[in-house]
Amino acid sequence: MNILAAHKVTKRFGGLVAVDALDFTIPQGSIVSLIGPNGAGKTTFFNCITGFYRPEDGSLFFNDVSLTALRPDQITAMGIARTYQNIRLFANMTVMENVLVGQHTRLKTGMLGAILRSPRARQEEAEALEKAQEMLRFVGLAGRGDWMAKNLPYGDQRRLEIARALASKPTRLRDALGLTILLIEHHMRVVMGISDRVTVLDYGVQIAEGTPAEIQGNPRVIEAYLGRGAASGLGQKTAVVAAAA
Amino acid sequence: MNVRLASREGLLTGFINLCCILLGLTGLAGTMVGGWFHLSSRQPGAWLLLLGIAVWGGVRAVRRVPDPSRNKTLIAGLVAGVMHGLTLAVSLWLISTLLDAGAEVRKWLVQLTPEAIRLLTFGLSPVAAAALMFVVMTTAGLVGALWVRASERYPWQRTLSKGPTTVRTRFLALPAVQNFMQRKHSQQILWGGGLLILLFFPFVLGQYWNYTLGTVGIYVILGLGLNIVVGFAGLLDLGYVAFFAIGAYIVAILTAPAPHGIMMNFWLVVPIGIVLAALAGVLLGIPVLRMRGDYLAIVTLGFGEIIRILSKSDALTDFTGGPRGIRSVGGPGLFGFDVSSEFYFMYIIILGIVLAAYVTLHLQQSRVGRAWMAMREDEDVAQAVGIYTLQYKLLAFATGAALAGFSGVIFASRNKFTGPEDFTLLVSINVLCLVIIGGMGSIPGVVAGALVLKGLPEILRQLADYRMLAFGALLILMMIVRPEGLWPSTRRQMELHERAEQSGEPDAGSSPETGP
Amino acid sequence: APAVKCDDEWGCATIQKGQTIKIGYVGPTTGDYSNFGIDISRGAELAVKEHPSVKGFNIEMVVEDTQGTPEQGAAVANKLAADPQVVAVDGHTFSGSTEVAIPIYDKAHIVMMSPSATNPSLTKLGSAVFNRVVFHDEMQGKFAANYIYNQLGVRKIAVMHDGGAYGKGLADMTAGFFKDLGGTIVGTEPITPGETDYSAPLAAVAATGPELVYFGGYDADAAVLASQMASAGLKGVTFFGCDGTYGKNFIDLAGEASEGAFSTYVPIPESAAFAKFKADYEAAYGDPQGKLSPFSPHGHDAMSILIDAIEKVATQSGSSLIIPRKALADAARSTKDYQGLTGTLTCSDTGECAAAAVQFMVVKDGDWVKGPGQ
Amino acid sequence: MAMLEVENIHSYYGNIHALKGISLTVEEGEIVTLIGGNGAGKTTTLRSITGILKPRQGHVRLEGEELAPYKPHQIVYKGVAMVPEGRRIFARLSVSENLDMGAYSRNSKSEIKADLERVFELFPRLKERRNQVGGTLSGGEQQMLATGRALMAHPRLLLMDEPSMGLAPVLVESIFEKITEINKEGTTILLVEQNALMALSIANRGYVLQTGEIILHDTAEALRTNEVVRKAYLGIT
Amino acid sequence: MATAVQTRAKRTFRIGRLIRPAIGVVVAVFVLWRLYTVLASQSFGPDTWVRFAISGLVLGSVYAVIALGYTLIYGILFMINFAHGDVMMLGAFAGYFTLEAFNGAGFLNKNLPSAIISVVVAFIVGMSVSLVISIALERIAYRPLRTAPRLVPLISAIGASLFLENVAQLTFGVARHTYTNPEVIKRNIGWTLMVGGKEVLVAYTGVLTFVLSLLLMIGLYILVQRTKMGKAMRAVAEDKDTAALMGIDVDGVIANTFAISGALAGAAGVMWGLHMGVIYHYVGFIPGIKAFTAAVLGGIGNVPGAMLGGLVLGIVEAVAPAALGMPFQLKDVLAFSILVLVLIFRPTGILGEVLSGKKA
Ligand SMILES: Nc1ncnc2c1ncn2[C@@H]1O[C@H](COP(=O)(O)OP(=O)(O)OP(=O)(O)O)[C@@H](O)[C@H]1O
Ligand SMILES: Nc1ncnc2c1ncn2[C@@H]1O[C@H](COP(=O)(O)OP(=O)(O)OP(=O)(O)O)[C@@H](O)[C@H]1O
Ligand SMILES: [Mg+2]
Ligand SMILES: [Mg+2]
Repeated sequence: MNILAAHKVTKRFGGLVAVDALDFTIPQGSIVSLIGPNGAGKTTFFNCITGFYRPEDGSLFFNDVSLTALRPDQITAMGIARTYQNIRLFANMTVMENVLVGQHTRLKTGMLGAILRSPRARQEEAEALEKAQEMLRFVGLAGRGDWMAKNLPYGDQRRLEIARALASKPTRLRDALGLTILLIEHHMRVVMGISDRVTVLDYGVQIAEGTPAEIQGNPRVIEAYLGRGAASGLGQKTAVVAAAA
Repeated sequence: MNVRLASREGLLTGFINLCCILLGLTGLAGTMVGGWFHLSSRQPGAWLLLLGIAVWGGVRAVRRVPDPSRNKTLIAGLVAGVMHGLTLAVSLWLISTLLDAGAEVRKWLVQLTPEAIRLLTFGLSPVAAAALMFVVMTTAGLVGALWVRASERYPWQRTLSKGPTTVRTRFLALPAVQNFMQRKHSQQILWGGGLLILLFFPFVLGQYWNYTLGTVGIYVILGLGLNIVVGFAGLLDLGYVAFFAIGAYIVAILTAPAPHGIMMNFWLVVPIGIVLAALAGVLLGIPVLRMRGDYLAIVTLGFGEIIRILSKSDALTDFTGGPRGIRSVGGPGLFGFDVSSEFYFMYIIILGIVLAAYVTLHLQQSRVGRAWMAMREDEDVAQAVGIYTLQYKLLAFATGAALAGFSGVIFASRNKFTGPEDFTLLVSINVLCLVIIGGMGSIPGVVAGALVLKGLPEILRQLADYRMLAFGALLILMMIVRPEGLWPSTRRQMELHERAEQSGEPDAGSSPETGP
Repeated sequence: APAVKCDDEWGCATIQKGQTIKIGYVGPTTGDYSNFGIDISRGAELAVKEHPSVKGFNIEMVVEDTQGTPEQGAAVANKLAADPQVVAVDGHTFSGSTEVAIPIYDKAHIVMMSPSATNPSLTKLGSAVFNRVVFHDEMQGKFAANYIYNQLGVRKIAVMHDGGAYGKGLADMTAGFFKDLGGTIVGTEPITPGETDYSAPLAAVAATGPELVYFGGYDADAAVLASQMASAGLKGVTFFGCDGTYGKNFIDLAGEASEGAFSTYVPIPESAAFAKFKADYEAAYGDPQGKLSPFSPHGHDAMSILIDAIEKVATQSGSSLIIPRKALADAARSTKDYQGLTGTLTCSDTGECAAAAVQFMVVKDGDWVKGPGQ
Repeated sequence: MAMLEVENIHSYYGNIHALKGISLTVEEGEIVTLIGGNGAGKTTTLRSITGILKPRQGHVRLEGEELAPYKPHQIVYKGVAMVPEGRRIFARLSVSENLDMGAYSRNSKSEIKADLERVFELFPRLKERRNQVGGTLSGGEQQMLATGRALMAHPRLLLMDEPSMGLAPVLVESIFEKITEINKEGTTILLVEQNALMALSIANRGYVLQTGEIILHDTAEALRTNEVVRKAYLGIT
Repeated sequence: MATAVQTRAKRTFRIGRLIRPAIGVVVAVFVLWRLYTVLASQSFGPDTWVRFAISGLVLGSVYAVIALGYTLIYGILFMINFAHGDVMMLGAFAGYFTLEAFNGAGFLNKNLPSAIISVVVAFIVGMSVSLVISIALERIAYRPLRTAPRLVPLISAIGASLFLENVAQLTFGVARHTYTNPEVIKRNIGWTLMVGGKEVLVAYTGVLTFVLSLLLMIGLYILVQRTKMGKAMRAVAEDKDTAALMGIDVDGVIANTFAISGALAGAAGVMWGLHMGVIYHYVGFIPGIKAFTAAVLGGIGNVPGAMLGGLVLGIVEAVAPAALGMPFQLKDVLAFSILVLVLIFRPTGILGEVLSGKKA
C-alpha cells in the first residue's frame, strides 16, 4: 500500500517547468530517495507535497486523502514532517523548545488547560519533555537542551532539524521503525546505503527508478548525475526528510 | 590627522553647547543649581553646564589620539578648546550684536531672552563677551585634556565603564539572595510575601499615591496584555489603545446615567467589557492577521485611530457622548457599600495584575506559548510543524484585547469619566514602550517598565517644560545602554548579549578606546 | 507649634512659618495645546508677581502639566489634593480635564477658579468648589447667533468645528440658536484639528453656498481655514470665529486672509491695569500678550480672585497661617464687583464669575476692531 | 612572507570560547585545507580572518600587515574574498546583481567583464539564470552563485567554507578541479571541507581542528595516510 | 481519522476562501450605494470635484516625498523611523528661516530671479539641515542598536521623535509660523481653470510641489535601481555581514541612506511650508504617520510604490469623504480603511513589496 501517491504533478515558474507531470509513489514503511542534478526540481516537488506550493496540475494523495487543498499545518497534522535544504530552525528558541514545538500537533493542551495547568496538561507536558529528551539523545544532542538553536554549529543544526521533524510522530522512537522516509540527498553513500528505492529526476522528469544497485549502474544516471568517480561517497549536509506515520 | 579629529570634536561639542543655549538648558541648569544651593544668581549653574560640556569636548579629543604623549594631549585639548570656543564666541557675538541692533531674535528663537543672554555676556559688549567666552572655553578644553591624562593613572575609571549588568543579575548575585533561593520553599515564600505586601500597600499610600500607582497598575495590565501580542507572538500592534477604549466606553455606556441611562451594575459590566473587547480583537484580527510584520503595525495603528475618531465624531455623538465624553461612570459596590475610591480600586487593580500575570505566565510556559514563539521566529516553518498560525494569532490578539478591555473598564470607572482624548495614539506607544523598556516577553519587566514609563514623567515634572525633551532623550539612552530591557527574560538576555559581542563591534574595535 | 483652632466645616489648611501657600495652576504646558497652557500660566504668574504674599506668607504657584488629557488631569488633581499646603487651583484649563478633576477637589475641599473651561454643564454639576472667570459657551453661542442674524443680516451659514469638546459644543449651540432665529444651516463640516491643509473640506463647504462660515475651535486651525478659504472657492464669504480664535496670533498666521474675519471677545476694558499687564507680559516673556491665546488675562484674574479670597479668610495663629477651607470656597464664590482685567466680575451661586458682556471683533487693516453695530 | 599568518587567536561567541589559540599560515600560491568535525571551529576561524568576528586575542596578518584595525569591508579591498557557509546569497537580487556585488571592490569594467565571462564558463547554469532572483534558485545553483560571487572579487586569497555543499556528485568533482584551476591562476586558497578526502587530494597542506584547537598539521599527503585522521575524518576504517 | 481531518480542513479552508469575496462585495455595495446617493443629490458641482482632486494630488505628493524616505530606511533596516516626520519638520523650519532672512534683507521680492534664488536656497538649506539631522539621528540613536531586536530601534525612534519635537518647541516656541513666500508664488495665486462655469484655482505652489515630487521620485528610483550605490543598499538590506564580505562599507551605506532620506524629508518640509503655509513643532507628526501608511499602501521598500501610495492616500483623504457623503472629520477613518482593504486584497501593497520571503 502506498502512503504517498503523486499523479502527474506539474509545477511551473514562468516558462520554466520545474516539475513536469511527475508520477511518484512511496510504499508504506519504505525509505525512498529522490536524487538528481542541481535544479532538477526535487525541492520544488517536496514543497508541493508539504503544501508550500500549489501544483498547477496533477494530484497528490497521502493515505488516500487529497493534499491539494490543505494548508501546510493541516498536512503536518496528518503526519508529514520535513526538514529544509537551507536549515530553518527557530533560531532564538532553545534546542529543547525546538523539539517541543515539533510535537505541536501531537499535543492537545489548549488555552484553558494551559492557563489552569490542569493535571492532564501537566502530565502531557512531562511526557512531551521526556520524548524530546529521547529525540535529542537519538540525534546526539543530549545535554544541549538549553542552548539557543542558532548557537549550534552548522552540522548540529541539521541534527536538531531532524529531531524536530521526528518529534511530530506520535509514537516513541523505538516503535518508529515503521517510519516512511522520503530523502533528498546528494551524499551518495547515505543514499545508496539506506534507500529501498531511488528515483532520479532531471529537468523535472523522472529519468530512472529502481533499487540503489540498479541506479548506480544506470548509464543515464551516471551521465547526468553521478559522474565518473561516482562510487566515492560525497560529503553533503542537505538531507530533506519526510517522516510519516 | 589628530588635529583634524580634535577640531572635529571641538566643533561637535561646541555645537552641542550652542544647542543647549538655544534650548534654554543653560537657564534651566541655572535655576536648578541655584535652587539646590540656594543661590540668588543663575549664573553658576549655567556656566557649570557650559564648562562641563567644554571639558567633555577636551576629553573626547584626547581619546581620539592613539597613544598620547604629553604634547599630543595638550595640542589635542587646545585645538578642541579653540574650536569649541570659536563656535560659541562667534555665535554669541552674532546674537548679541543682532540684539543690540534691535533685531527680534526671540521671534524665532524664543529662549534667547535678554536675561538668558545676560547670563552669558555678564552685560559686556558683544566683542568683549565673545572674547571672554573664547578664553574660558579654550581653557576648559585644555582642562579636559589634562584631566584625561591625570585620570589615566587611576584604574577606577575603567571599572566604571565595564559592560552592562542588569538590575536582575546584580540582585540575584547578592549572597543573601542566593542563599535564600536555595532554601526549600523559597518560591512560595516569595509569592506569599509579595502578596502580603501588596495587600497592605494601599493602606500606607495616601490618596495621591494610590491614584498614581493605580494608574501604573492599569498600565501594568495593559502591558501584560500587549506583551502577549508583541512579546510572545511577535505581532506588532500599534493600535492597542482601541481595545482599552472599547472597555472604557462599554463601562461608561452601560453604567452612566447619560446618554443612555442603562446604569448596569459594575460587576456585571466587567465580563461584558472583557468579552466584547476580545471579540473586537477577533473581528479585527480575522481580516488583518494574514498580513505580516509591519503591515500589521500600520493597520492596527489605523484601527486605533479609527476608534478614537469615531468615538468623537458627530456621527456617533449620541452614542458615545462625542468629544465631551461620558461622565458619572458607575463604580463598583460591594454588599451595598460603595467601594469606588482610589483605595478600593487599588485592590481591584492588584487583583487584576495578579490574575493577568498568572494567566500570562502559564500561557508562556505551555504548548500555546511555544507555538506563539515559534510563529514569531519563522512563520513558514511554524506552519510546517503543524501550527495553524491564523488561529494562534487570533488567540494572542484576543487575549491581549481582553486584558486591555479589562483595564479600560477599570480606568473609566475609576476616573468616573471617559472621553476620546484619553485614547490617543500616545497611549498605544506608551504601552509598547513600557513592554520593551521592561524587557520584551518578561512579566516582571512589564512591571518595571510601567513604573519607569508612568513614573518617570512624574519624576521629571520638576524639569517643567523640559520634561518631554528629557523623556525622549532618556528613551534613546535606555535603549542604547540596555537594549534587552530593565528586567529581561533570561532568553532575551542571552540573545542580545551574544549578538552584541558576536558582531565584534567593528566600530569600537578600531577606535583606540577599546583596542584589543 | 501651639494647637491650632479651626472651626471650619471642611477643616483648615495650616501653613507653618517658612512654608508657602500653594496655589495650583493646571494646564497643558507640553503637547499639542501647550500654547494655551503656557499662555494662561503666564497670566497667573503675573498675578502672583503682583501679589506675592498673604500676611507675610509667600504664595507659590505650582504648575502642573496635563498635556490636555483628562487622564492626566485626574492624576494632577490627585497630586494637588494630596498636598495639604495647596488651598486653591487656578484651573483646569480644558473642560475635559476639569470635569474629571471637580469630584477630586470637591472631596479634598480645594477651591477652583477656571480661566478657560467653558463647557456650560460644568457649573451644573452641583460642585461647591468649582468657579470660572470665563463665560460659557451657551452664552457665547446665543450672542453670536443673534449678531450674525440681526446685525450682519446673514441668513445662510455653514458651520465648521474642530471636533473638540469646546469647538463642537460651541458650534452646535450657535447653529441651534441661529436656526431658532429663522436662519438656515446649509452645511456642517467638522475638521481634524492640527492640520495645515483644509482645502478639501472647505471646497465641500463652498459647494453649499453659504454667506458666512462659522467656526468653533482655536486660532491656529482658524487661521489655516481663513487663509485657504479664498482659493477653495469661498472668496468673499465671511469667516466668523469664536473666542478661541481671537487674538493677534490669528492675524499673524492668516496674514492678509484674516481681513474681514470675525471673532468673539470678552471685552477687556482698556484700563491702566490692563496696559500694565500687557507691558509686564511682553517684558517677561518676549511675546506680546494675546499671541498664544486670548486667555492670559483670565489666568490672571482667576489667580487674583483666589489670592484675594485667601487674603480675606486667612488668619494668623502664632507663627502659622490658618486658611479655613469652606470659608475660602465661600469667599471665592461670593466675589462681587471684583475689578479684574477682564471686567467687573461677580460670581453667581453656581460659580459663573465671568463678566457677561460679549463683543464681536473684526479684522480691519491688520488689527482687531469692534464689529459694526455695537 | 606568508600570504596569511594567523597567530594564536582566541575568538568568542558571548561567553563561548570557540577558538582557543589557533595558529596557521598559508603561503602564497598554496591550497591549505582545514578539516574537523561539527563545531570544531572551522567556520569560526574563517570568520575571524575576514573580520566579521574580531578575535579577542592574537594576530591575523596578511602579507605581514596586521588586520585587526580594519573593518571587514576594508579587508576585502586587500584581496581577501570568502565563500560563506550556507551560501548567504542575496535572495532578492538577481543572479547578475549578486555577481556584481562580488565585484564591488573593483573598478575596472573590462576586468570585471572578463571575470564574469569566466564565472559563466565555470557555471553555465548561472548564465542561463542570469535574471532569476537569487532566492528562487535551487540549493545547488545557489552554491554555484556563492562561489562565482567570491571569484568576481578576483581575490588573492580565497576562503572557501564548504563549497561543495549541496552540489550533485558530477558537479562536486568538477568543482574541485576548478578550485585547482583557480589556484593555478594565482589565487591562494584556504579551504574548509566536510569532504576531507577530496579536500586533501587537492591541497598542499592541511590542519586538523578539534574543539577550537589545532591538533594536527602536516602535508596533505601525510594527513591522508595518518591513521587518526583516516578514522575520524575520512570515514575509512 | 484521516477523513475527519480532511473534512475539517476543507471546511475551514472554504470559510477562509469566503472571507475575502464577502468583504469585497459588502464594501463594493456600500461604496456604490453612497456614491449613487451623493451623485444623485448633486450637492457638489464638477468644479468642487476638481478642487478635491487638486487638493488631494498636492497633499499626496508631499506624503509621497516623505514616504520615499520612509521606504528607503525601512527597506534597508526594516525599521519604522518614527522620527522621520520630525526631520521633515526641522527641514521646514530651516527653509522658513532662510526665506525670512532673504525677506529681512529685502531680497525676496526684488525681481523674479531673486525669488527663484531664494526658493532654491531655501530648498538647499532645508534639505541640508534635514540631511545632517537624519545622519546624526542614525549615528546617535540607531547605529548602536544595529544588532538589537527590531523593536528596540523603534522605541529609540519614538524617543528621538519626542526629543526633536520638544527641541523645536523649546527653541522656536509653541506658536505657529507662517511661511513668507515670494510674491510670485504666493499661496493663493496660480492658474485658473474654468470648470462647469466656475473658477478653480491651481496654485503655483501646488504645481511646484507635484512636479518636484515626481522628479525626486524618478531620481531616487534611478539611484536605487541603477547605481552601484543602490545595489549596495539593497545588498546591505538583505544581509549585512555578507555585504561586508563583498567589500561594502555597511555603516557608510546606511549613513548614506539616512542622508538621502533626510534630504527628501527636508524637501518635503519646504514644499509643505510653501504650499500649506503654516509650520509648527508638531507639523511633522501626522504627515509622518500618513507617509508611512502611504509607503505600506504602495508596497513597502518599493520606490514607485511609495509615490503611488502617497498620491492614493492624498486623493482618498480629499475626495472619499465627499464621494461617500461623509464629513471630512472621518477622512482618516476612510484613509485607514482603504489601507486595510488594499492589504486584504493585495497583502503586500498596491505594487507589491520588493522584499520576498526566504525560500523553503
Ligand atoms: N520561485 C521560482 N521562480 C523561478 N524559478 C524557480 C523558482 N523556484 C525554483 N526555481 C527553479 O526551478 C528549478 C528546480 O529547483 P529545485 O529547488 O526544485 O531544485 P533541486 O532539485 O532541489 O536542486 P538542488 O539539488 O540544487 O537543491 C531550479 O532551476 C530553480 O532555479
Ligand atoms: N553564533 C554563534 N553563537 C554562539 N556560539 C556559536 C555560534 N556559532 C558557532 N558557535 C559555536 O562555536 C563553535 C565552533 O563552531 P563553528 O561553526 O566554527 O564550527 P564548524 O567547525 O564550522 O562546524 P560545522 O562543520 O558544523 O560547520 C561551536 O561550538 C558552536 O557551537
Ligand atoms: Mg533543492
Ligand atoms: Mg562550519
